[in-house]
Amino acid sequence: MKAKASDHSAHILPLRIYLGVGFALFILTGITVMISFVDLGGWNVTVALAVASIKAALVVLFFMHLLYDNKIYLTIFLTAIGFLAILIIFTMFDTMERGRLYPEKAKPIKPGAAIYEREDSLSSRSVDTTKTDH
Amino acid sequence: MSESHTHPAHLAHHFSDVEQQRESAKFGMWVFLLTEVLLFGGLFMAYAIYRAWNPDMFYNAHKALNIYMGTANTFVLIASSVTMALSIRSMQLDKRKQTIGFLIATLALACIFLVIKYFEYSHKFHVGQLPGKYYSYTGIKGTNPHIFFGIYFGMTGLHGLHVLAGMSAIVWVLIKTVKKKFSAEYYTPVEMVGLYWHLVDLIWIFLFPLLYLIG
Amino acid sequence: MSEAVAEKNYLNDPKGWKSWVFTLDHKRIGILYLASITAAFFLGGVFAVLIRLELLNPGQDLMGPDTYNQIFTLHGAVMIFLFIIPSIPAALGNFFLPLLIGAKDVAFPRLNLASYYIYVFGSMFAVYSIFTGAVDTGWTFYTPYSTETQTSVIPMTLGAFILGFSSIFTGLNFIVTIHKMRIPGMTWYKLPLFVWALYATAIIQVVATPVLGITLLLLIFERVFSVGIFNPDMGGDPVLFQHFFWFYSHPAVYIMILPGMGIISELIATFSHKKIFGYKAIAFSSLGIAFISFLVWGHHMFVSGQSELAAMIFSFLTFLVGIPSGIKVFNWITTLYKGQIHFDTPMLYALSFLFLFTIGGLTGIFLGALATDVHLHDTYFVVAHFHYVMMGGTVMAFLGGLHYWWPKMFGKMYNHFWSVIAMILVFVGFNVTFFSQFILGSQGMPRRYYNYLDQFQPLHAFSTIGSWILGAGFIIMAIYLIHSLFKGRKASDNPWGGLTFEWATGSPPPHHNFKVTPKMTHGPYDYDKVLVEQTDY
Amino acid sequence: MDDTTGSLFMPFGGSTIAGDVDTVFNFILYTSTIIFALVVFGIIFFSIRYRRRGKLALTPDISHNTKLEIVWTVIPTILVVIVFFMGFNAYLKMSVVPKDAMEIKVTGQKWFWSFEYPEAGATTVNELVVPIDKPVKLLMSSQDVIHSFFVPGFRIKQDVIPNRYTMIWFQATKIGEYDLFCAEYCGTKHSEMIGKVKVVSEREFENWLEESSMSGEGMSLSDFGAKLYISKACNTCHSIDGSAGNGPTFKGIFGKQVTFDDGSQAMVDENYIRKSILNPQTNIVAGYQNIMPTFQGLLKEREVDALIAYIKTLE
Ligand code: HEA
Ligand code: HEA
Ligand code: HEC
Ligand code: CUA
Ligand SMILES: [Cu+2]
Repeated sequence: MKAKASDHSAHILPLRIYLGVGFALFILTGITVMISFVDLGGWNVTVALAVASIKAALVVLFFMHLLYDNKIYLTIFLTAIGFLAILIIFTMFDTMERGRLYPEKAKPIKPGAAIYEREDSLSSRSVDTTKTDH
Repeated sequence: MSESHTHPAHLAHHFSDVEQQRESAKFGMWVFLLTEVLLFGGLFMAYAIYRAWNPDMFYNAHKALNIYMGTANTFVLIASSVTMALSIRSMQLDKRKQTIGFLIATLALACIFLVIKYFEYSHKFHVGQLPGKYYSYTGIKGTNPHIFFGIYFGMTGLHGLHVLAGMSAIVWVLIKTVKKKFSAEYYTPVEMVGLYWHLVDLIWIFLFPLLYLIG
Repeated sequence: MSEAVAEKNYLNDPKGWKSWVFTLDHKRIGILYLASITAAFFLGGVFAVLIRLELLNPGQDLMGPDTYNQIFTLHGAVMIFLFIIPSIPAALGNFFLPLLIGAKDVAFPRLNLASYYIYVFGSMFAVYSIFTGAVDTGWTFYTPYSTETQTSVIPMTLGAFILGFSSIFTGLNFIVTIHKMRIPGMTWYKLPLFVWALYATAIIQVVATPVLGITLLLLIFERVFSVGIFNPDMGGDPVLFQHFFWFYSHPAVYIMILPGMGIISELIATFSHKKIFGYKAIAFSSLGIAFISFLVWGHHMFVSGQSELAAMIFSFLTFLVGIPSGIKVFNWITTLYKGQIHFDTPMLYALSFLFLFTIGGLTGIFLGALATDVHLHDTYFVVAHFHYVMMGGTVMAFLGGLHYWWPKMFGKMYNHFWSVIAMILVFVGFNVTFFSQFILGSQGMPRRYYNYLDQFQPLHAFSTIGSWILGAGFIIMAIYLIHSLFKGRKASDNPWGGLTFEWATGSPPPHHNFKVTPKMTHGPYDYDKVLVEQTDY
Repeated sequence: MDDTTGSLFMPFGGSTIAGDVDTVFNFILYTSTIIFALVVFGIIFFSIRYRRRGKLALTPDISHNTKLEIVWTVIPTILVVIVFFMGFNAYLKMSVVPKDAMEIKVTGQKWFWSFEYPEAGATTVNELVVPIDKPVKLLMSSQDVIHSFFVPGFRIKQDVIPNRYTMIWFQATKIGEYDLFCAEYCGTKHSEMIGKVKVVSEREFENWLEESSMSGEGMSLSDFGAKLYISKACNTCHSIDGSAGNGPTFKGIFGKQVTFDDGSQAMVDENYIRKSILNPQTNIVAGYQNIMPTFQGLLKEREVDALIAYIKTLE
């Protein structure tokens, strides 16, 4: 009875895996911070997200044991990611495409918020923040 | 309550064996983590959309965040994830003392995380980099930087609350461990808290580059 | 077994109010939910009657415009968040899911009780908001109106936020229960279809509800800090809120209907005493509907100013939901073929479900088509559509399930004659109330109107009269059901001759559900192999 | 396509798009009716034919029928694809504005519509006057919350959003008056945010435009003010008979003291009225809410003068 009731026929990972993964996460964090100081044009985002995804995968697969556990848990996790992707992508079908027929529909009429127009806050303001300056 | 004389004490009456109980708990926990991902998902969506609309403002505003503190916190949180994982491993090996040590280490790291966060927040409060109508900082160029800070405080604030919740959960399993409620036979709650803690780490792994590195 | 022992059941064992308040028994929690949602339904129903009364004539009759706006908001919010979302899953599902799969309880009884108290707590916020000036935003909380209005939006959104957790926990519990607690031998294809439906529902509950949670948090955040994500004055985009809101609230309409469809599958099979036609098709169409429901939310926003591309995609995907729904309807009808149909009250509700849901669903097609939705959006056509699916669909299924399982839950029969009368009144009253609204709406009568132009008066009056017939039906129902509780004839264990496990135990079931653990000797719908005599009538 | 006479469901349709919309509507209506009839027939027929007679017996094992199932999957699929394309086509027609369309600016605010004819410089409130057979493009935005511009007779509807432009167009085909509704819930007087669309002949339109852009020349100032009191919708909130509305009555206010919600007081004179019209939010009369819209930019100098003159006459 005792043996069967035991909680973990699931296996125990060796110490070096945990330490190794931790070390890898440290290194990856270091790398991603360093890269962020280099201007890669549009690629900064991609690189940062790619590194973050690798880190996330490490955490999920090893710390959270998904690599070894029943694959149903992995399915649940991927389901979450999948629906999140639907949420963001389908919303962007709207927000990124509003100006397709008529560009005036894409932008706010007044881009700046009302707070920047109140006299009290304007007087204390050294930089004009209501305009994009690039 | 039930006819379960042969069953271990931690087995609830409606389960037929320990394995079923443990798997149910784990299954439930993963479904719960799914809901957490989607809860944060809404904020990620707000981030994605406003960033796509105002890339320059996001770029300018993210420079106001302290990248060193952010990096430090990332290291702290990863380290806490390692100690959390190790505490479970020790439990599996029936080394209760070690588990207690690792849990305390995890708590300590979580405290460090919050202290660093506190310094970041208080600096932002001080210079007026606040969400929405309380925003009064003037040094950032671009359209509506207050939205960036709204999202920043929304995301890190909700994450911070999760850290607090995770810490309470850790304290709870710590007490139970000290009271010898767990053993290599039964440590499901520790494992569940571990999963939760890793998720909190996981979310930070994305928050960090999005907010601090690329803005 | 002696008589005295056989009399013990979950209702009287254990005794005392504490044993109810702290109960972990899924059956008792189901009953607590049942009482609460019934109260919520009557509260929402009283608001509905007030709405209809005000709309009897144009101009002011009963209340001023602000009161009216609060009343329809409360009607919508109470009906949706307090009644229909928890209705079937949390009340009937809680009671019967473990019984149907032969389990002693749900996987997490404590979480189950917690979810009930979270429901109560959330409802208190909602009710509190009524006393602090109510809300007047409509149940949809559209920004920027909801960030500006002076009414108590925050208590109400907090209430809905908390209620969301209740729903998440119920869903989570059910998923794990269905995966892990089935008795040996009950494979996925031997699950009763109600269980499949609850499973699909639970998936939507856990995936969609957290997004509602964050939406409401952001709304509160916006109201308190003016963050600027939704508020145009702060540089935000109010339309974005609608994406957030409908990402939950569209799938939510399938949280409402799928369990109802599950009940219908049970009713049709039992009362035509025939194997359900297309078992797998019905089971998988539930999952199909659940999945597609996440891809269509933009059909509530065709005239909101969203991009034409999004409108096109959302419209196309919307139609796809019609196909699995149709598959279900056709399968149910085919099940009747060569059956031995018996028209007990639950079956009458099931047949009216088929009738009304088909109308409601098909009018959804008008709304899913872009050009027609531009005209019909935010008119009474939409109001009629969603009452046909929610009231004509879900509520009919709920009433069917209630009458089907009533003898099991309480061990008593209700009066057959009055139950048929009430059913007829509800059916007729419902159609009178809401069919007229299709015409009103397509003629151009906008919704959420306190006052209207004279040309709409006859149809509005007609609709109001319908609501009285409806109300009469519900009053009769309340009377004979309460009467049955106290004076009802004792019900047998299996009054309808059903084959699923809940009929294999006592009426009402004992505390641990089954006296002997049931065994899979036949499938849930094997009416071609097993004959159980119907004992009632 | 062209206008339609309407049906049990649809009202009379007086725009070029109405016919397209009604075609889609009727197509869905007829096919749905057929499907619904089949469903009901099936229910009733089986219910009668297979009602339980005599003793309960085993029933046949009919678990599925692949051919049948394919039929009822494929036919609805084909139907919905057709409906999608019909609906989408007509929608595109509504969304793509013809090049030669006349532009009118529409502003929605609590709780009235104002229309601006940029070329002529004319403005109206709650009454949109358009020529027949000419495409009209509406460029719309809101001052406060979301409203929705809805003309059932034209089958058009479009939300009007604060700080954003949305647009819609139509071409009227029949002279007459059409109801205009606000279809997006916007608060207390949502149901009163209604107006008229007047379709007139080309010539009448020209005349009307000229008359309304000349700022009441040839009228006395106070007569002109009386006209503006109606046409600028002051009457939706201010009465002239002393009764209370959303705003204080105009009757006899001139020369009186008013008290503001912060306790301060002022004398109602020309300047005060001018300020109240152009910047109503600076002082809020005690007992009222800050809901009066600003008319800055909506009224010309002479129009403000006319309103002042008119209010003066209301003893
Ligand atoms: C129980 C709730 C429920 C259900 C099940 C549905 C089901 C459907 N709904 Fe409904 N809906 C609501 C509740 C529901 N709805 C609510 C509450 C609102 C308004 C919210 C608000 O604004 O306040 C709304 C609003 C709403 C809109 C937005 C209208 C607007 O505001 O402009 C649309 C648009 O596409 C829509 C479409 C549909 C469709 C296509 C289905 C489909 O799932 C229907 C599928 C069923 C069938 C089609 C019938 C059976 C099929 C056959 C018999 C086969 C033959 C079929 C074909 C050939 C197609 N609904
Ligand atoms: C589960 C959901 C549900 C249910 C069951 C109902 C049930 C009813 N609804 Fe509701 N309704 C909504 C959900 C629902 N509604 C939603 C979401 C909205 C949109 C809100 C918004 O715009 O934000 C809405 C809006 C809505 C409107 C439009 C308001 C407007 O836009 O201005 C109307 C108008 O007729 C209406 C009427 C009714 C009626 C007559 C019933 C009847 O079926 C009610 C029947 C019940 C009873 C009658 C109660 C039981 C009997 C008694 C309490 C005894 C006393 C009665 C008498 C003496 C007669 N509803
Ligand atoms: C939506 C409602 C609304 C409309 C439309 C409106 N007003 Fe007002 N008005 C108010 C309210 C409310 C007040 C009192 C609060 C305040 O002072 O702002 C007010 C105050 C005033 C006052 C000051 C009255 C006093 O007793 O001190 C004047 C003058 C006035 N309005 C003129 C006008 C004119 C002229 C128009 C039309 C061109 C107009 N209003 C349209 C709501 C409205
Ligand atoms: Cu404006 Cu409704
Ligand atoms: Cu929908």
